[in-house]
Amino acid sequence: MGIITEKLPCYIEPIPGGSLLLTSMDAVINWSRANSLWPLTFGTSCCAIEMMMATGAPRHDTSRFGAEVARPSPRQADLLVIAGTIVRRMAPRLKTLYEQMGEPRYVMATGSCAISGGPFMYNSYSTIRGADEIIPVDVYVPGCPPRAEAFFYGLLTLQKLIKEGESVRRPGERRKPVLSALPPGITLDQIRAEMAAVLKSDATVNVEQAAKKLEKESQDGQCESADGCCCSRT
Amino acid sequence: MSVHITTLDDRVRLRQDDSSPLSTQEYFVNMGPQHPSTHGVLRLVLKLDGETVREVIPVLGYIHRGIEKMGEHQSYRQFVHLSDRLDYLSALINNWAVSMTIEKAANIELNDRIQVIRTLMAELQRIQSHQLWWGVFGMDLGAFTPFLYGFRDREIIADIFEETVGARLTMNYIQPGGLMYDIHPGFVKRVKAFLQYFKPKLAEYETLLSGNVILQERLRGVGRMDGQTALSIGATGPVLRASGVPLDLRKSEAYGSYGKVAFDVVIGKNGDCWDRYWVRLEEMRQSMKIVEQLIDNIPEGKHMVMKPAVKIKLPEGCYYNQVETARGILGVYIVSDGKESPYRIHLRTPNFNNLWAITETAANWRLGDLVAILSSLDVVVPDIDR
Amino acid sequence: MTGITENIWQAKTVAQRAAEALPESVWFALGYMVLGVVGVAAFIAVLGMGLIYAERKIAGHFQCRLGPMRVGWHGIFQTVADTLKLLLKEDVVPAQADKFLHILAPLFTLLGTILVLAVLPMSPIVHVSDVNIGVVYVGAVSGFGVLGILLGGWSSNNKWSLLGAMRAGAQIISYEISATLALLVVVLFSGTLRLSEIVESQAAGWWIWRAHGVGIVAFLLFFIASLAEINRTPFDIPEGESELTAGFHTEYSGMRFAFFFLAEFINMFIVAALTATLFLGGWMPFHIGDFAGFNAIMDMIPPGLWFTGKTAFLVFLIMWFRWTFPRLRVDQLMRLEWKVLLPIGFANLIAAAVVVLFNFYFFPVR
Amino acid sequence: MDSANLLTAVAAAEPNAKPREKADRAAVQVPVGNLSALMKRLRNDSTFAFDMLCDHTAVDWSEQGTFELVYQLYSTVHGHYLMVTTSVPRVSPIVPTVREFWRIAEFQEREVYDMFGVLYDGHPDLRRLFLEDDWKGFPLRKDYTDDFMLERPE
Repeated sequence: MGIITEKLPCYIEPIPGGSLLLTSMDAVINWSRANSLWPLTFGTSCCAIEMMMATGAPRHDTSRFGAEVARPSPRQADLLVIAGTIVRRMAPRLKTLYEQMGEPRYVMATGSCAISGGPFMYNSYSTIRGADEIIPVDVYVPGCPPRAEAFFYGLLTLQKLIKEGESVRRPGERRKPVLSALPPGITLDQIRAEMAAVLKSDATVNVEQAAKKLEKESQDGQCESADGCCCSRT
Repeated sequence: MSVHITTLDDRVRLRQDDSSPLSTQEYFVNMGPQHPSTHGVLRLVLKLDGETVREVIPVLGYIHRGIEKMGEHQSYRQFVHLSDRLDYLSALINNWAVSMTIEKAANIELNDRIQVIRTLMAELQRIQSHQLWWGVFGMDLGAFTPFLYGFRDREIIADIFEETVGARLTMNYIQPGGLMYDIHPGFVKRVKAFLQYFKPKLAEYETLLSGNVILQERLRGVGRMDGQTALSIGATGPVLRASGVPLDLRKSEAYGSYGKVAFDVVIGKNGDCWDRYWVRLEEMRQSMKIVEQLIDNIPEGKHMVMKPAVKIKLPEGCYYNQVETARGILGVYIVSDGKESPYRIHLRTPNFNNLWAITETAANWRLGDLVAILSSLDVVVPDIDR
Repeated sequence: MTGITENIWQAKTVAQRAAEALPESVWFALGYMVLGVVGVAAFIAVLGMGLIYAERKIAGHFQCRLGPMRVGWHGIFQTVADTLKLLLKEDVVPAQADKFLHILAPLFTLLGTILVLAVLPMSPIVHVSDVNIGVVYVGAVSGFGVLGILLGGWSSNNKWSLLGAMRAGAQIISYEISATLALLVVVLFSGTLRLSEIVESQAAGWWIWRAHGVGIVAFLLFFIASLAEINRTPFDIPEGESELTAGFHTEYSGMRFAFFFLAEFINMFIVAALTATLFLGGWMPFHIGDFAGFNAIMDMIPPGLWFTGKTAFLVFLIMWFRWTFPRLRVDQLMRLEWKVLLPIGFANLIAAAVVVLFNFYFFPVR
Repeated sequence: MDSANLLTAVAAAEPNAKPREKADRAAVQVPVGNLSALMKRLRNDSTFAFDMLCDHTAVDWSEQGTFELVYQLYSTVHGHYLMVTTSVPRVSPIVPTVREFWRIAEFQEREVYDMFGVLYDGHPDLRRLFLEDDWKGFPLRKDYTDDFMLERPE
């Protein structure tokens, strides 16, 4: 019971198949964590509505990914979605919320405000310029507010991150944060087609592959992103 | 002179005056800033006596972003996009309020097409906002399904907006001097399809929630506020109208195209939670009526009467203008010193005033009622804090 | 040895089998006991997961969406992933909490649930222990759960938890009375406290319809009061999410929270199963008096299936309530019990006594 | 009443009230000393019947060294608007509260205190509204500086 915080004894690895055992343990543990991201009901402003559209609305429905069990208590939540602006008065509370969550905990910063302060960056005496000044963030989802599809893209990125992230041997070690921007030039139809294909295929989504494919396509054409925001993925 | 500055700590200090072993003690509880039913980061300090609420002390500022200060450093056009982020559920109407104030100050005449499209958009936004409220209201009372039904129907209006505006939530569509873009060719068809779709759904809303005996028990007579208190607290919109005061700027000022359409101002009788619930549901019907009347007669014309590149400078002076958003009266007060950015810009937001109704209405009700009352006031916290 | 194999398909509980095997070999008796314990444990785990999955799927479809879809075929492994995650999640005990009680509370809640499962007759052959005071036992043991809730709320040192726990305490103790009154009606009808005999007494027809209106009223009373006892919507005020954040389990995380969660769902099953046993004949097929032909056709469906079917229907009904109704307020809840259900319960009990006295059933027992 | 009539009526009721120029609706300017009396009249007199205080805010005229306090009044009975302004010196900004006439003034005045540091005489619960109780300075004053705030690069 409880999270694995200690390194597993090194004598497991020397025994034949020991590392295989550990690797498959990793896979199972990470699989369960990735597929059961219970979000905290927490939203500060506009992005919360789009987040609710993504999690709550029947059209998008995060319950397909097992992430609809929104917990009002931070103790029971795994995923803190920072949806909206964080201001100086809220900052200590956000930190408390994060600290109240039990490990493993993941943080998604959705929207410009949570990433950089967004439209409230300049001349504001109270807006924190990015939630990562307060707590560590795993995935950034840009947009003002990000569409429900972008939120999903972020969720899938996080799932992928978790699946290949922590290992039993090195607990607590995470991959560096990623920006989960939709590739430039992507259209709604493409996303829908990808979602449909993915729904058909299987339970695991190779987000990176899909993104690379789209990137390749978009390199052939022109980069038509309106805000010139080019995405980077690790 | 008796100016005494207090702090929150002073307010929440308990007096231990009774020493009888049988006396009960009142206690303070923090509701929020992270609480599922405060709709964001509102914090209410509750003085409770068992389950009974004795006093509500709202503590604000958890999403105070200093929009008014920022406005002093931005041009008038730039400020429109900040107004989206106040009450993001009536973003278009907020845009309209700011634009209208600027237009009136700068004497910009608009053509009918712009006015009609603005009115249409505002009414669609109002329906969308009430849909969300209805869902969240159900959830606050413990019924989860309305939440999803509300969102399901909200998506369809979001689609209509997206087609024309390009955004789903923060629109920045109504600009000083017109509209950002002309409407999408499929707009009229889409809106008609939506009206067709939504009418039976509204009946479904009624069957799912309104007729439920538990809901009636929870709402009738709860959180009653008479018209005089509502006026004194400065409540507007459905909250005021539920208390029986027929103040609707769409009727009394008849801005936009509201003068040309027939619709009723919905008022309640008792000013309790049920009336606030019912007024909002009925308002959705009225909004649909307005949309129905306008959708077939959108006049021809340009969607922008001034070039978007022109920098706006207002003549020196102060300008105040109000618009009826989904939650009440949004007033924009601009003081101009003749420069490109306002000298002072102040927003009289509907939720700020509506929120304080909780201090008047929630006392001596139960904790569960407090949630119902708060939800029936339909506050959007960033709009309070600005 | 041979006796045991002969007896295997006879209608006997696990406890009886163990008692019978004891003279032959102590190991057989122990084997049966272990079988019973493992059976119940496995049953709880599988049932809990299944119910949670069902709840999420049913909720999804009520709300025009799909529910879990991505983990396994139609999300069938969703709860497996959730369980595994909860097992491995950090287990937080707040610094100011009463640590011992905090840890004890979820165990108590789950214990009360498991103990009831032992006496439920699920079919003539699947029955762990047939206690001769089964009804009293159920009433006594199911009150155990509230102890866990009260302890959990108290020991968390959180005002919201405490409020939730106090609400739960008041609610469960009040509604216990109505539930018991309704239960007594069935005891009067069948003249026994043994659950298996209550089932057998319904061979001529289920109590819900055989005793004219009395049975239906008792059924409704029992169902409503039980719903309140297990804190399901519209009586979910102890954990009323929008009022008390998460109620009594606000400060629980990881596995201990999972225990509360699991207990809630198993309780739902127990209520459904108990209601089915008492009023809908348990595993007893649908019989109409002495219409032998009709009864014979009904007997072709195995009793286990009857039990499962009835229970599943009631579970579905409970879920349906959950996703349709708003929540009652705390004082309305108390009013409903003390001013509405309790008088009806007493009146119904007297009516039941009259029915029994004059043998005033459809197809009276000869 | 239309705005011209309204202004005459206000001038008759309160001789010290001067029309405020450069305003887009009926507006009067009163000295601080007369504010309370005028407001009482406006609230209770049935010819005015201003039952709603729509808005109350302040403007920092730092060059003149004054705060201009702005009250937007609306009457649901007559349907007319009036803007009442008064000026207080920046060094000692003390004004009487109008809370007794409109309940909402309590909170609007708290906001103005929070943002400008205007002190309200007789206010029952004068404390910061949006900012923490220990915040230094009043952010909407024109001379407010803060280490935290970023200026937009040109």
